[in-house]
Amino acid sequence: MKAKPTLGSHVVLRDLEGAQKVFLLSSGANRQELRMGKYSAIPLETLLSCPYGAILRREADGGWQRVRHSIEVAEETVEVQENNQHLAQDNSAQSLSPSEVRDLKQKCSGSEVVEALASNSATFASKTKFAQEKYLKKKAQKHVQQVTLLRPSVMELCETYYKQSRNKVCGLRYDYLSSLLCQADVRSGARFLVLDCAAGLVAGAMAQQLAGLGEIYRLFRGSYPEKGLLELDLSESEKSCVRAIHLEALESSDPWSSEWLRLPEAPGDAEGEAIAPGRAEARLTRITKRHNDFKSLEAKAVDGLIVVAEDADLCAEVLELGLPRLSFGGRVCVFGHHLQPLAALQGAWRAGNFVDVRLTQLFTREFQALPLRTHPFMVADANLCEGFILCGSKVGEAEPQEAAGEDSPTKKQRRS
Amino acid sequence: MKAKPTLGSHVVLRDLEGAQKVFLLSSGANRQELRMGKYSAIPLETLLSCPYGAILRREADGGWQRVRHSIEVAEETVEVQENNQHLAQDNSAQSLSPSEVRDLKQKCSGSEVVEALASNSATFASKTKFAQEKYLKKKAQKHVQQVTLLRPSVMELCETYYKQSRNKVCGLRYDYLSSLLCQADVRSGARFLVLDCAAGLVAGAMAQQLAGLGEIYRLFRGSYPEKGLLELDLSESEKSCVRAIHLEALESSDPWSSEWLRLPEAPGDAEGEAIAPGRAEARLTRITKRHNDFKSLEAKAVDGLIVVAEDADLCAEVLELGLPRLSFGGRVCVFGHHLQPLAALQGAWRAGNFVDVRLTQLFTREFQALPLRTHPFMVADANLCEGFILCGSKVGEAEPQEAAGEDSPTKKQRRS
Amino acid sequence: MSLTKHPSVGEFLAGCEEHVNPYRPARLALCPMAADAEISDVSTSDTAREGDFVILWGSYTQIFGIVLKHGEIANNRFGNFHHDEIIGRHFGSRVRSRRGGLWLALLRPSPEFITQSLTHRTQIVYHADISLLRALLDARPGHIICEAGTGSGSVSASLSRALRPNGKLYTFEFHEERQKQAMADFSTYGVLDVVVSQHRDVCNHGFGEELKGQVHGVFLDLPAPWAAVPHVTKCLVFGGKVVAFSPCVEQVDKTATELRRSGYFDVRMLETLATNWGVKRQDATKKKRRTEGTTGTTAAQEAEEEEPKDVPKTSGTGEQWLSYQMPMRSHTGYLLVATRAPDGD
Amino acid sequence: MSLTKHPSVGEFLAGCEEHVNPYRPARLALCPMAADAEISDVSTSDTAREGDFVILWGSYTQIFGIVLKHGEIANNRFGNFHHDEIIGRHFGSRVRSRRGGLWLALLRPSPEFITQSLTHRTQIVYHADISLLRALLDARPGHIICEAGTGSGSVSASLSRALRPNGKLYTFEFHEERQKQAMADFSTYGVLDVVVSQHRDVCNHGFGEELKGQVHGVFLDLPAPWAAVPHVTKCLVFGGKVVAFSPCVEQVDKTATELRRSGYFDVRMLETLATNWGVKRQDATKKKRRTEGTTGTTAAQEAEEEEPKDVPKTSGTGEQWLSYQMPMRSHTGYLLVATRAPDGD
Repeated sequence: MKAKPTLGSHVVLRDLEGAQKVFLLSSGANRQELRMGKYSAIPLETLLSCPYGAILRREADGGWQRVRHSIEVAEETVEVQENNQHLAQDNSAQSLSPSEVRDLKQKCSGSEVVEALASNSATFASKTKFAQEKYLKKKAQKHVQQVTLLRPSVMELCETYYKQSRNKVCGLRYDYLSSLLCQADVRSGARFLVLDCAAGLVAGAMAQQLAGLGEIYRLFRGSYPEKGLLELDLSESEKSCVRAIHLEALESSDPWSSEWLRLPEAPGDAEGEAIAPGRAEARLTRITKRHNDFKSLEAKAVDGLIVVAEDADLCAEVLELGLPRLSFGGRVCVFGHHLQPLAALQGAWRAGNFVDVRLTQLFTREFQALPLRTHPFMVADANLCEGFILCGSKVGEAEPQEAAGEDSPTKKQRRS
Repeated sequence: MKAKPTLGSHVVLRDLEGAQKVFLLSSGANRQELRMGKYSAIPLETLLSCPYGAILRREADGGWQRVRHSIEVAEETVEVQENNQHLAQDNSAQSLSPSEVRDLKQKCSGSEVVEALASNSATFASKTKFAQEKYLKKKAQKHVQQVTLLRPSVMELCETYYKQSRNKVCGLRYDYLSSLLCQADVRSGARFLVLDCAAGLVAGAMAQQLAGLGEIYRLFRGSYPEKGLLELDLSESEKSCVRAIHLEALESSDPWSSEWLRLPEAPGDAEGEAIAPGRAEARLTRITKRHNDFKSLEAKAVDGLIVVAEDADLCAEVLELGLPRLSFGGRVCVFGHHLQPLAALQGAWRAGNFVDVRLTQLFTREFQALPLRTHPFMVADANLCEGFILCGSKVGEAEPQEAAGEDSPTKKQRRS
Repeated sequence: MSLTKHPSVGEFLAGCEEHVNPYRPARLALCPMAADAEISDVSTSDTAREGDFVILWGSYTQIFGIVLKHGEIANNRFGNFHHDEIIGRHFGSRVRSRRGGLWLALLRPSPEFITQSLTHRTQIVYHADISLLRALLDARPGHIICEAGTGSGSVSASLSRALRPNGKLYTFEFHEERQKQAMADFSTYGVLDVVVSQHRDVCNHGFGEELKGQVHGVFLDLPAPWAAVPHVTKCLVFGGKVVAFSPCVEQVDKTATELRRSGYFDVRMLETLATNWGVKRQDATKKKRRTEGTTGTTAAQEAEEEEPKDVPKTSGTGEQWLSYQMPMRSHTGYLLVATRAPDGD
Repeated sequence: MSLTKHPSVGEFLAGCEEHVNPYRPARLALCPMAADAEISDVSTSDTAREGDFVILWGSYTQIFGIVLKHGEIANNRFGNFHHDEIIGRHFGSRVRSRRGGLWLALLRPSPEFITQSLTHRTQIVYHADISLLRALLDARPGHIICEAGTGSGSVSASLSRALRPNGKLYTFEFHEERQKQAMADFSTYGVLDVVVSQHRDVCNHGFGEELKGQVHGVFLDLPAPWAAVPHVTKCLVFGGKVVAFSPCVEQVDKTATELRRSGYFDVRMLETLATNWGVKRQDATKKKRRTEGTTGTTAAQEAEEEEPKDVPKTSGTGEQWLSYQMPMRSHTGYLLVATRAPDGD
């Protein structure tokens, strides 16, 4: 576990309002400006000098400086009864004019601006400590530019993507993602088939768990989103487990003649003439890898099948192709947003060749855990339990067989 | 609001384990023994001398005595770290033998037995106050006979029935029942159509809200459960709002010739000969009331339609008959346990003549609110949000009409 | 005030409140129990009349409460709606803006709709909590209930519905501006026959001598409900219930302890959340995959998308519908309920 | 011990634990990082072998973990199952009792199934919490995680799966009997290549000098997690995460305060609950009411009730299924997570 981000790796930055964004730390051609929202850009060198978890704050001179974590929370031993009887608009209590504030912002650091605002507020001193804390936090969000460096872990990336756009990860929240991995018993040394429409984060999280041992056959049609796979900073060994498989090859009665697997024709061909020898070779390497990947998939049943897709059609198609390739005793896990199709699968599986069929929702809430103020966060439009996970274990009898010794694991036959 | 139960009224008794039961306080022929589980029977006079909320405890002499509420809860200012490092089975710590305990129970009151057990426990004194409280509570449940008198309110009856058997009230928990009444805007002066398979508790709760003004047409086929209606101790005026309507009459193309509404034939009839004149008269009165009730229903659309039924068939039938009788602007509320049929209705209503169509679950949890030990109750098989409420407001255009003055409310036409 | 149909002693007194010392001892009169009177206001009339407070429903989040006045126009994102074209219409009608196109549904102002029309106000109490506290308080006609504080009036509107006829809701608000606003709203809603609104800090000044031992239930929505407990005990009948609504666990803890010390029993803490389901039609392209015949259903589907029938088919199955869980409120507050011990305890 | 396939330094040390002073300073050795070794145990083999710990699945509540031994018989409510008839079968097989009739499914011992087979033990941590804490701790191969206390070993089993290969779980239990039981279980599960189990009170004696600054994540399931925080700080790497599981709000409050004081940031409190859905076929009598043709569907239905096809139709729609919410656990505990501030803070 690296303590610091390094050149070529990724980092998640979070601003004071909780917005998160992933950055590639690169000095090369694909250099990305390290800029959160309206903040000024952070110099790459400054960031590279800080460990994960560090806080960088923009100072009055425009530079970014590392600051220490402070104890964030007001504590009061005597409970103060908050009294909003004499509510007044905050603005009337502020003796600094907007133009004075603007001037301050030019000359001072953000935290100095916040201090000035507090000391020029007629009501600040009379507020309870809790209310003062709330006030300072609100003002800091407006005037202070500050980021926290976060490690690009599965959890952090999942939250980042989810916050940016739920669609990016098919609405797959971190708790659902983690539950999927556990339900499918994703483990080092095993073989998995996955449809991952959640930015490649599912396949990436699986690759981390496999740690170079086992296979992940990632199905796709059309797009092959890799954001999650890339931004997790996987090692080469971790990455090597993930193999792309075009659905076309699986569904075809003659996979070897499918577009995706077809070998490039001889260079002398009419169409192939324009292709440079180098490109042709690259193409050959690519197709050869596809051949190997496809052969390796078809050689043996998989231990788990995971499906995360918004498109119900695609989901059904993958199940149709994937379930016959699932080993007996293997797990299948499907994430979706609509109850009826999953309930129908649930019913059919229970009546059919599956046991331990479960359709589950996760109801996960985050709390404000502050002294004397503990309660679940109050959000009007929370997606507390929006998705469903359907999982089960496949049972059934393989072809008749001799009693198998310890060293000759039974070769299972896929049904097709 | 009566302070005490009276002869002829009902009371809910709750024992120390939380079991609840409803009793009719009667000295007459329908006299019911006031006995909770394995407790000895409580004399009627003792019970009648106590206000609701009182506690009765069985004393050593076998008699029942009112005891005061005690402050139930241990409080500790210094948090004690519970330590289960040296767990031991409770029995080994108890120096009283089972036969000694049996003897004690013969001679002493239950609370004396509990005291003896605590003082003869080798570990009791060394327990934390929290643990002592837990110990005493557990022993009291076993050895003390004690009941609390509760008022037969809608809430109390609903919890009582639900605890006894969820089926009794169609799994309608108190929060769902209350939500139904609010969603349907059940109010004094309005007219409602209801299918209540929840022991008559829905109709009873509605009658309490109407307080003698307005009508509740309670549909039925076959059984007409009245437990809830009776045990709420409704006043005559409250009861008078509830009118039974046989579904047969509603669905018939010629209701007046339906079995339920058919007038008794002349006494000279072949079949009628055996009927005593008194019985015939009673029957005539009964049928006449039915006529009036049915006419009154058909005279004007209803303001609300509430359906609580386990049987999806019956539910669908009532909606088919009830929705045309629902006034424009009227509310319909359906409680059910299965999502798919309600979702189908929801879709159809939204696409059709309804607005504000909502399908809701209520996630209601009860907490242990004890100092330093606050958490939701831990139940392995909790029915936290098991049912669904579907509701909506009917919209549409009535027949063309003159501009209506304040004193001539438009007569709405039912569609049939 | 001209909109109110049932002026009462309580209303009269409440109407005076704006002009008197907010912290003088209360001069509330208990309302005499009226003989069973016919209720004939907007809650039971068939048509919307001049002066009525009515609801125009546009969508789940666009719900407007307006008072109908000849010559006036309601403007909202759906267009301009002339009151004159609404007055006289029966409830349930679709009313259209002059520019045509969009329609709003004309509905009766149920407490539910009133709550929903107030969603722009901060910190209102919502349906799940309101319906639950109505049950916990056993709110019903003839009962007397106290509420502190009034807040947006969302709970008051619902309780007033539950207490009518012959019941009374005394509601107290310590923030003066907010009490005035609530008072005006109650007048608009036409609930002043049931609701008495006062500007008062009950934690310091109690519920008033007149209510001593008269109240069947008390609802507390205050930052420090524990501070009101001694005053609650003064006004609550033996065996009556008190319900406190608090967002934080620690507030509940403290109030629970105070209630137990003050001789209350059955102290229970609850949390309720409403989860809402959305539904959408499975689109035709998806359905092609199904092996069962699709032609019949698609036709039925298309028919449903045309001018909807008056009475939707109630016997439909889940076939063509997809349900999904909608975003919800993650927390509103905890409800704490307790019963005052009976006389003699 | 004979069942274990991968004895390791940790296992050796842990095995000694039973005979030494429970509170002596720890002598744990950090495991050397093994080169990428092929994993070939029950988690990846195709068939059940003599000595394997396997799962027999009977129903949602009847899940049995057994160690296969020639000549032995597993007795349960479904009948008597001879190990000799199980050994050599591939996973996913239906194994039948001698008396015939009922079958159990032979499955691999995933951590999930291990947890479910432990439901008779009190206070075990369940799936939703386990999977969440795995994510919060970023448990993955190569990482070192500490757990206190071990309890039923339900969490340990899942963490060991997540850490394999090359990772290590140090798990501590202060109740001696329970630690012995857990130790035996870990041996049975065959996870002693990853798990080191010790009898120790970490609140008083810490996690041991050997782990100082070496641990990537700590999971606390203790009555007073706040008391362990200073010890956590000693062993946790900068930027590492600590997760505490507590049933009561007050425990979380106190731990959160302690963590903030001790220089942890991103202190977050979570609760997760799993809600399960049941499904049943809409019975034929109900379906008669539907206007759509019923004959075709009923035939399809009946077909499905016969010998089930190998691969169920995945394209079915919700038509004939009724979903209902099943009873659920109303509360397990709160998860509190915090990150240790980085070096220099």
